[in-house]
Amino acid sequence: MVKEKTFAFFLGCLMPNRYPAIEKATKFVMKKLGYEILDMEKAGCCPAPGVFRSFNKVDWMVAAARNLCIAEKLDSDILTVCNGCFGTLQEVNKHLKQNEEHRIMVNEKLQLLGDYEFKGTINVRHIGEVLGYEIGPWGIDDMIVRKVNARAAVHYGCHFLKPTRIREIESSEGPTIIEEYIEALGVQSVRFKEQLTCCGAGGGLKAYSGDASMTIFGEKMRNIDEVKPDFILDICPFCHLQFETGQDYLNKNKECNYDYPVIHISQLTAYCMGMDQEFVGLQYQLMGKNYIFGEKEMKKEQEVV
Amino acid sequence: MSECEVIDEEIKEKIQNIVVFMCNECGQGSANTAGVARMAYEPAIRIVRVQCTGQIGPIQIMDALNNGADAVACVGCCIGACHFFNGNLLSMHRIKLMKKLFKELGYSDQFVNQYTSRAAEGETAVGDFEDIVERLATAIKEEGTIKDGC
Amino acid sequence: MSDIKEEHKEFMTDEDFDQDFFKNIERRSNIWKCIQCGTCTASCESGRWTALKTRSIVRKVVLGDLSVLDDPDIWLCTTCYQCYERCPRDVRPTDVIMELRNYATQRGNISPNHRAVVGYLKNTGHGVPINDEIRQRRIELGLEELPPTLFKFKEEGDDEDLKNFEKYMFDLPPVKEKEEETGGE
Amino acid sequence: MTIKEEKVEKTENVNEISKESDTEEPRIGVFVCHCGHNIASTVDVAKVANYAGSLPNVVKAEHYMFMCSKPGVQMVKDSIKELGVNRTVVASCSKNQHGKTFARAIEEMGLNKHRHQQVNVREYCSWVHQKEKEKANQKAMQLLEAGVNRARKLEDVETRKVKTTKAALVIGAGIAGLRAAHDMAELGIPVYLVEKESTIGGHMTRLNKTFPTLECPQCSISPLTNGVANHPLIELYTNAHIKNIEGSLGNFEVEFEIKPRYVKDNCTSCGECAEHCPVELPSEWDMGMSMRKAIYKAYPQAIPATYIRDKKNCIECNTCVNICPVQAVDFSMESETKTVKVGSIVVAAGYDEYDPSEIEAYHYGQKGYEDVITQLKLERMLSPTSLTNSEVLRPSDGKIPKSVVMIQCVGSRNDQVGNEYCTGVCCKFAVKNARIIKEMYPDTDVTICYIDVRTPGLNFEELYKSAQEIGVRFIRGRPSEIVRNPLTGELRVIVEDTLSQTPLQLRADLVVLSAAMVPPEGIGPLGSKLHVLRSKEGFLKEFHIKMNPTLSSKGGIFLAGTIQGPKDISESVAHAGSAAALAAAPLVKGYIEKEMLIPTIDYDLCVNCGLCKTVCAPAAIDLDENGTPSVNEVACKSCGMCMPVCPTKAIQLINFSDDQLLDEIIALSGGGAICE
Ligand SMILES: Cc1cc2nc3c(=O)[nH]c(=O)nc-3n(C[C@H](O)[C@H](O)[C@H](O)COP(=O)(O)OP(=O)(O)OC[C@H]3O[C@@H](n4cnc5c(N)ncnc54)[C@H](O)[C@@H]3O)c2cc1C
Ligand SMILES: Cc1cc2nc3c(=O)[nH]c(=O)nc-3n(C[C@H](O)[C@H](O)[C@H](O)COP(=O)(O)OP(=O)(O)OC[C@H]3O[C@@H](n4cnc5c(N)ncnc54)[C@H](O)[C@@H]3O)c2cc1C
Ligand code: SF4
Ligand code: SF4
Ligand code: SF4
Ligand code: SF4
Ligand code: SF4
Ligand code: SF4
Ligand code: SF4
Ligand code: SF4
Repeated sequence: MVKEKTFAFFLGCLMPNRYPAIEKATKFVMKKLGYEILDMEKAGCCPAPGVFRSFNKVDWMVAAARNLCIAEKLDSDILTVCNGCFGTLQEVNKHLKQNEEHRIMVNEKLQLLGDYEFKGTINVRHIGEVLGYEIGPWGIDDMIVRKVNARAAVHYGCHFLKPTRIREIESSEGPTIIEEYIEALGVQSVRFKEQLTCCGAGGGLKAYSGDASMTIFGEKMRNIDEVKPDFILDICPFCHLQFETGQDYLNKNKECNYDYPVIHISQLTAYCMGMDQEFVGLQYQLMGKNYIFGEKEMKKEQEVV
Repeated sequence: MSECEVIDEEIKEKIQNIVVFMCNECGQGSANTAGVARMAYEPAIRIVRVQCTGQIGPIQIMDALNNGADAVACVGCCIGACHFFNGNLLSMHRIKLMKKLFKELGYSDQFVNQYTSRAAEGETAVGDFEDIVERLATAIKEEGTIKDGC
Repeated sequence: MSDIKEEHKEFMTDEDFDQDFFKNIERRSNIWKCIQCGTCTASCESGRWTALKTRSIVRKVVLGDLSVLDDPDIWLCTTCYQCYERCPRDVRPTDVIMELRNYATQRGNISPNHRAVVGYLKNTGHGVPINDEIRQRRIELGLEELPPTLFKFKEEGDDEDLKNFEKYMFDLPPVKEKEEETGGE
Repeated sequence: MTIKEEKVEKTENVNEISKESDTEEPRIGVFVCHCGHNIASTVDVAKVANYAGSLPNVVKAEHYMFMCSKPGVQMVKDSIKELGVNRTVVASCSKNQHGKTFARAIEEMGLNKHRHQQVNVREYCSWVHQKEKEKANQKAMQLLEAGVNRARKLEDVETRKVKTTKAALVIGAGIAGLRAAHDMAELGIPVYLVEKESTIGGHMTRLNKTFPTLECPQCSISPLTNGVANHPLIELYTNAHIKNIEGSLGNFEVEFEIKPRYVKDNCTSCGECAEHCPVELPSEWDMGMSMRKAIYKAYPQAIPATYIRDKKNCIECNTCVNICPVQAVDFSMESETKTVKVGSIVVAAGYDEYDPSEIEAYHYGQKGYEDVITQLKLERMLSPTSLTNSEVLRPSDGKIPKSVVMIQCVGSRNDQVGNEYCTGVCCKFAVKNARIIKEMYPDTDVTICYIDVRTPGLNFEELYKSAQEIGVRFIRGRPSEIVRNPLTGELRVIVEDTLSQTPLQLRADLVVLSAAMVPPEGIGPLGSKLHVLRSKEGFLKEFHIKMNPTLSSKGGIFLAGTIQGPKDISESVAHAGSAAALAAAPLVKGYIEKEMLIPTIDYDLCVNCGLCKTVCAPAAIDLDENGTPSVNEVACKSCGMCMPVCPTKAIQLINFSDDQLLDEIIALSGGGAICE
């Protein structure tokens, strides 16, 4: 049995190496929620499902299994904050638990990398699902100290829900888990056209063809711009990167003038739980540097009473 | 087919009696059609007429093997076309289990097989027979006859 | 890859296809069952803007048309899984494309940018490695300067895991003579 | 009118069975046929006959040029007369070819025909081993020995006549059920017709016009509905449900419950009550396209015309009770249970339209997607009695759509929702409705997005072509999703035109989903009451898809119309006609004749495990309250499937018992006399 109320915190690449503020916020949130967060020493890239799986599926599984083994040694489920990490680790974890042939194959190769053996004792979780279902909009209310009065364009990203038969979280055609959750934080989700489409970053496309990636992203931004949200809310540092650098790119190359702050669910939650705006880290980001949550702060009902 | 020819005579000599349970409908029909068309096949094939392959169980199969048969097969109607509703599926399932059992006991799982055929097409029956012989020959080559295993 | 066919060739013939090549592809029987309904292409957010036509890619696999492995379009999929979710024959085109990329990689069809990413992984354990600016930022935020990942251990001299990683994982075939430049950041 | 229930008498024997067959010493006559050169040129018939002569119990072994000729048959007969042969074996052609000839011969001599054993040395031996004479000879001897072994233990099988009850039950009063009921009644068979709804006619009455001729379905069906309602031999029960079914072919006992209408039969259908009833709700029959009251008639032409009170929604204001000029409204009515005896049952429970909300990308039934409807709803909209006055109006704003997009194969041909089959009807009705809309509104764009257009048969391709001619647009591609612009509410259908490889966004004021036909609600419980098996799709399964598509897995229970699988009206009617004829045959004849080639159960061995029952597809094994099995001799199909599952060999099919087969197997496995 894995330890309760404990997570092995899988960092991945983008969060610690590009958006450390999300790391900070996540640790803050999980601690407030009463979870113990364990470091996964010597973890590496998940590795990214689009890129590395494209080159060699077996190695992709082996590298993922290595990360899973680190968490198995800690007797804890893995917490990820990234759709890509979740995609890789959850899928490989489930697959190797079921497929004995591949498990044997992967374990053989794992020995080359060190003292690792995949046993299949843990599960992989995503922050969106932990906040959205485990804590839930009903539970978060007691934990927050302030609400944010804002309209957000919610972006689920692809690998959080899909493939639905592997993720088993919610339907991918009309999900509401994140919307319902942020509503409890005071944030209203504004629906926009083709809300559930891809941001265009995944599958190695951002690296392979920036142009193509930006074309897909451009459409996404046009649809978001139509509803003029206060900020874009995501649950994945890779989407985060796309929204950040993408707006910048469109501004520079396509005569656009976007400046929507991009906020990860951990950042928003941390702020509502009382973390200072300074640590939310918007000042480090490319877009919406000057956005201040507090300007539109809402009092929690109890406090009003 | 061509592989059939390369089965060496020595092994072929070892194959004397293959008991084939054929159902009263498509099984018998196809074997009769093959006969009418004079389609030659291995003389070791010994056909038993039964109502339905679903009637055949481990008792009959083991009876045959215990009494010297080199292999046993059931031939029924095509899937979905069983004249007794689903006897062929039942038999198929049963034979799958028997194959598993054979394997676990250390015998080749090719000593018992299940086939389907079509009454109007003698080729289907002959194809089944050829396949039985071929599989049996390969099994014998690799693991010896069932009698050797006894 | 060029679209121009040899001039004297008017028809494709059986020799142009390798029926056996994809025989080991996963879930092959499902791929063979594709009814070319186009749900995948219609679902495809990449294909709306790019040359990627998911249905055609599946078709080429069914035909055994190996040119699909040299087709840059297979690298345009964003793995959004939209086609995977909706295909009525459960072909799972996303998985098909991922597998085709594996074959393409073996043929050396890897973009320079992708090569670079593999390089980062082997060197640092991360597809996106850290830089000085972020190190500084981490300190400002009150985090450790380096996260406790492979790279930190390498910096501290414990680089055995990473070495093994470099040695055994993600071996790519050498760069082809005339590798096309593809865009990207 | 009540149907006279004929008294069912006990079954009677047709042939005399000599009980001595168990004790008497077998005396076997063996005859080997040359078949001209057909057998003799490959097999040494003399040697084979000679060998047969050496086997135990064989009292005569001969060979002859043509056994099927008159002198050949006479030889067989003589052996019985002269040598007291009591079992015969002829080694010649197949059982199908001349087995019957010899069986008939011995029957003429007073032996039970099942005492003849046919050995096939032609098709199974001489013809297929012409080049290997040596082996063929050996094989022929083995085959013959096996035949003799088998003959030794052959038992007599009796043939019995079973009286049948001259009455039939039809479940479901859609077009198929009506047709079957009427056909049987016309053959003089009293019919109980049980329908769960308050009216008869099923789906057909809800359609606007029927393809391929675009006829009015009400007009085509009303002679039949009236014919059924007024037929002296048909008893119609609406609002009724099957509770229990016992028995087998020829003699079933059926119990059904008739729910109260709360309106007595003297209702004149004047409509006063409904007019004053304060409760108004959307009509289910009209798929919400019109309103009805708590006391209502589903639609004007409904049969029976008697009104019905919907107890669930009624607020018991008593207005109707007081206003009815003939005091027909009676809240004290109670449900009634009826038990009837019938000889055959025809199941015509029809189909349901697939609920497309499962395919989430189409957002059917979700808020904001009111303009995504199904074809059945469109039929209701178009129909002459609709709320919209036969206009096609968008549910969201009541406007005539400028563009209509139809999506095919919704819920059909889709592994992900588990329906692999093609409904086979939706292409036809989509083409029909597209053409009708285009004719009504030439300025409206009508598009059909399809994977394949499946309109086979006379008149259907013509219908397809006529739709093309008047400008219905066909796009080959299955839409991936219907997207709604949250700002404008506008719908777009995303589809690839696969033929030109172009992804398209089609503006759609109205989207019509051609939803599949699926098994009707409640078919599971009904199927188990009937003890019939279902196909993997959930429809009731026919006995043999080609040779008997109307018989179910159980004798005496027949399938009519879409309950067996999707069909259009013509096919349903033809299917129902076949079911009616087959169901009526034994009833008209008055009895069924059956060879008792059935299993016997040795109750000393039986451990009451019930396994035999689980595999018996025709449900011919009944278990009593102690779990003791008994074989229903009428229902049994002689398959022998019950044998191998029995853990104690208690259940044994006569003449195919383990013991009897063993003797044959021994000879054929090489364990017989020759090998020693
Ligand atoms: C949109 C649409 C358009 C169509 N257009 C055409 C057309 O133009 N031309 C054409 O030929 N075909 C058309 N069809 C097909 C046609 O509707 C069917 O072929 C036909 O109605 C089938 O008749 P049925 O009697 O088998 O089933 P149903 O009409 O479904 O009748 C079954 C009856 O059984 C009753 N029942 C169900 N379960 C029970 C139970 N447990 N106990 C008692 N009673 C029960 C039901 O209430 C119903 O009355 C169309 C179908 C659809 C969906
Ligand atoms: C290539 C092909 C493949 C097929 N495969 C299948 C299949 O796999 N499954 C399937 O279900 N269906 C199949 N069919 C269809 C199938 O053949 C028919 O549905 C079926 O045979 C029709 O039977 P029938 O009795 O109506 O007509 P027929 O079989 O044509 O019988 C009509 C009989 O009437 C006789 N006759 C004609 N005129 C006269 C006259 N004036 N006087 C006296 N006798 C006359 C003819 O000699 C004939 O014996 C196939 C058809 C084709 C062409
Ligand atoms: S959606 Fe599936 S069946 Fe349709 S074309 Fe694509 S892969 Fe083929
Ligand atoms: S997974 Fe790839 S191919 Fe499929 S829809 Fe998304 S981008 Fe297109
Ligand atoms: S119940 Fe009475 S009032 Fe109502 S329709 Fe019948 S006769 Fe008329
Ligand atoms: S008693 Fe019921 S059915 Fe009658 S009028 Fe009142 S609400 Fe209508
Ligand atoms: S009839 Fe046409 S629409 Fe219906 S399932 Fe078949 S192909 Fe699809
Ligand atoms: S004519 Fe025959 S082959 Fe052609 S579409 Fe119709 S059914 Fe298919
Ligand atoms: S032989 Fe046995 S299984 Fe077959 S129908 Fe008769 S009782 Fe049922
Ligand atoms: S399977 Fe055999 S033992 Fe079991 S109930 Fe049937 S007859 Fe009796």
